[in-house]
Amino acid sequence: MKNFWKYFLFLLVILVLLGGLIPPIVENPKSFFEFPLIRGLEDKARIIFFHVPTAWLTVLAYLIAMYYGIRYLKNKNIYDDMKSVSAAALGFLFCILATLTGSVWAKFTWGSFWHWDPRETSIFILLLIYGAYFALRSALEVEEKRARLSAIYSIIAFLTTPFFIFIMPRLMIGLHPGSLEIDPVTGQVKASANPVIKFEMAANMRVVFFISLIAFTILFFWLWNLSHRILKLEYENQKEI
Amino acid sequence: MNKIDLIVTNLKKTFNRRLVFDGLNFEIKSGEKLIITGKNGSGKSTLMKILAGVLTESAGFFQYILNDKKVDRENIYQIVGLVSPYLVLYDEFTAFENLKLFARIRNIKMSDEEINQILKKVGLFDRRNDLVRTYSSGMKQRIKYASAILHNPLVLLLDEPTSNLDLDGKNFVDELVEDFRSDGIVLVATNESQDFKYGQNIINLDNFHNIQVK
Amino acid sequence: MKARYFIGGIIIVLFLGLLFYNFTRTNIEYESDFSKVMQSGKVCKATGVWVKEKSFEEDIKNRTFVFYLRDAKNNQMKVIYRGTKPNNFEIATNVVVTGKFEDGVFHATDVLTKCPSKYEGQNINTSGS
Amino acid sequence: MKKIYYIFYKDFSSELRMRFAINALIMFVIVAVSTILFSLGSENAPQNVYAGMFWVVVFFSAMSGLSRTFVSEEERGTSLILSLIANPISIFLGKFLFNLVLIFFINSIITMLYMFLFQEFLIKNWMSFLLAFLLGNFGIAASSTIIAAIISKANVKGTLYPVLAFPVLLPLILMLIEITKSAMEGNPINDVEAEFLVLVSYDVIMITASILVFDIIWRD
Repeated sequence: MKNFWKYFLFLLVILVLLGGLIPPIVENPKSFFEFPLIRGLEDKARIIFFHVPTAWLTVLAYLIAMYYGIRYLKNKNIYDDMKSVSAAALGFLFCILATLTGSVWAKFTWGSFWHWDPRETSIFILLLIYGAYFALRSALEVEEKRARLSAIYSIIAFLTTPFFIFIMPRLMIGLHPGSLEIDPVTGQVKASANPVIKFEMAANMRVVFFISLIAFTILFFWLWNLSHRILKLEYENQKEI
Repeated sequence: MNKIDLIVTNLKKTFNRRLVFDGLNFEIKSGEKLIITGKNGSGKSTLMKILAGVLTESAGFFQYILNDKKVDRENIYQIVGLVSPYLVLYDEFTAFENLKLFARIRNIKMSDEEINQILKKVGLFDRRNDLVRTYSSGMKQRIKYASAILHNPLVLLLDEPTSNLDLDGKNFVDELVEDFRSDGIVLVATNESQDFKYGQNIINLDNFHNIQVK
Repeated sequence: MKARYFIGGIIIVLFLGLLFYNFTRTNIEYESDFSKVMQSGKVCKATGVWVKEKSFEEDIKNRTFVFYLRDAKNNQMKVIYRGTKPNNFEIATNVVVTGKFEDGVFHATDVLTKCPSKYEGQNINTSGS
Repeated sequence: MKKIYYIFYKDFSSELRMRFAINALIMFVIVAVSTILFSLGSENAPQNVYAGMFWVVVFFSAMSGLSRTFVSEEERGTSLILSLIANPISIFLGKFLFNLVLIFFINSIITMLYMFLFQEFLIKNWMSFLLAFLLGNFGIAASSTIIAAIISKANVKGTLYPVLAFPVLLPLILMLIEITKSAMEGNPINDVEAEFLVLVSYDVIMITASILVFDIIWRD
């Protein structure tokens, strides 16, 4: 079953596209193939199947890039750096996708493209970190040096991210589900419903959501695998000349 | 009397996909002197920098063993003195100020008199209060020697030792290598045949250059 | 060498832990008691529910937006915001205003609205909004 | 400890002779502050805008001056002799100390200029402002020193520095702005206790991480 993963991925993507886009949204869902209506969201609710997985991959890719960066520092194996940089490149791509899908959606739901909501701010900072990472790489010509310094930068930049998690809610209130809000009845500050963690999502939506999450993750690993193998081939090709 | 060993095992250095050398193996002990030679670009200076602990090797390893104890990478600087064409001193300071600073940073107690002694030895005493910026290339070479022997190192790494030196300067190097502490190691990287007299054994880096990587 | 990374790692983890402990311990200060807001005279973030009965006034020419908020204890407060009405103000469950209470009015520099965020059906009666 | 001091001393006396950083820094501060002055004209901006602009000027002056310690070594080729006379940790800490003194000096100038030129920049709680100033300078010096070390090995140094440093320094600057706002309103120090804890954690984490990774950066 050489191509098992490819077929499996194809199947999942079809399922997500059909499952995410076709079921009608109705006031009182009766059959399994109808999504509940959420006031203020309506059809725009479908974004969750595509936006959340890209955001998740942005973070996952960063962690993978950093992990292989550290491995490079340990073993000085240039292939680890290739894995690291291709994960970072894909992460950057998904980061841009998450930002765009999010901000288009925000325009129609919250009124403007950008609100500096904590999570919008954190993805913006992640975008900056990815950008800085590639700016640094392009300024370093010697391969070993490039691998070493970009790995170190990824570690240092990563260490500042917990601070944002702490700082953001103090500076601004969250619009995303899962961020802190004030309960209208009791007046207490609490974390609002988080559809990802608390599963406050209709059962059929949850199924599509998780299939999508899995499909995107497989897609990421497939792309990552391809791109670092391409880099490796290019490298070996050049060495023979 | 100290006992120092330098063991080099399978040392390899690549620079931007280009192999500099690979599979370098040798071992030298207290009192031995070694010549390293090879064509331009064969990695003599690179090897010297690696052994001075300021450049990292790509694979393999090297180890200084002082009195049966391994020397930590971070402490190599305490036992090594390097003279290299790549060495640049702080040219906004005078020769004396440079040496005084180095002694202080190395945390070794040295009186001004002792520093002057070293300056006399390398023949810079008369110009000790001039900024290094105003020095000729030969004088710059001499001040490098002063900074390399300031802390009385056990290992002396000389990369192109006689470049830019006049006859007087060459005699100084001859003397320095000849009279170098009997428990120390001297490595000389050179292509000048008259420098070959400094050591007993010769390693030609060209032999470690053409090995294909699998 | 190895020991250094170990100790350094422990220090970093320790202080990250401190950071998170600190985070869980302190409340994020959204004042939900309007009587305190009215007394303090400081810049603060206040939160409450829009009083629908008193509606709102919008002055597009001067770009001001006036409405009433009430807190959990039913204290009501007049809010003047120099700006336009947020898009989904009517369906907001909750309004957060940043500003200062002066001369019997809350002068807001920022108004944020929170919308229902549950990805569930509406058969559960969402009271309060 | 002595080694660290003498590396600092070397940079310090070198700076006195060569003026690598200080002249450019002072000019930068004057230019930046007068630009703000001109752009405001006679208008009165809200108080908290001044708190923000204060740290913005601090951030950019740090970006224009603090990379010099490493970049000048690398450009002149003196980093080889430096690594031959000291171990990486002392080098890092010596350079850090130098940057710390430099940023304290320059930020004191900025503070004085602000107090002199902007009536609205009125600190009511000096205790909390000075403590933030102290911890903030330490954090800025720590992060910018390690980023400067990375930068010094790259080809384009000048433009890259703020790009790399911004995401790393942002949490620090945001906290400092919050504390300064609170200090300007005269709130007691307890109000911003949590923010101070964040500052301390930032300082400790950054300096520890820098010490751990510096020798990998430093050795070519």
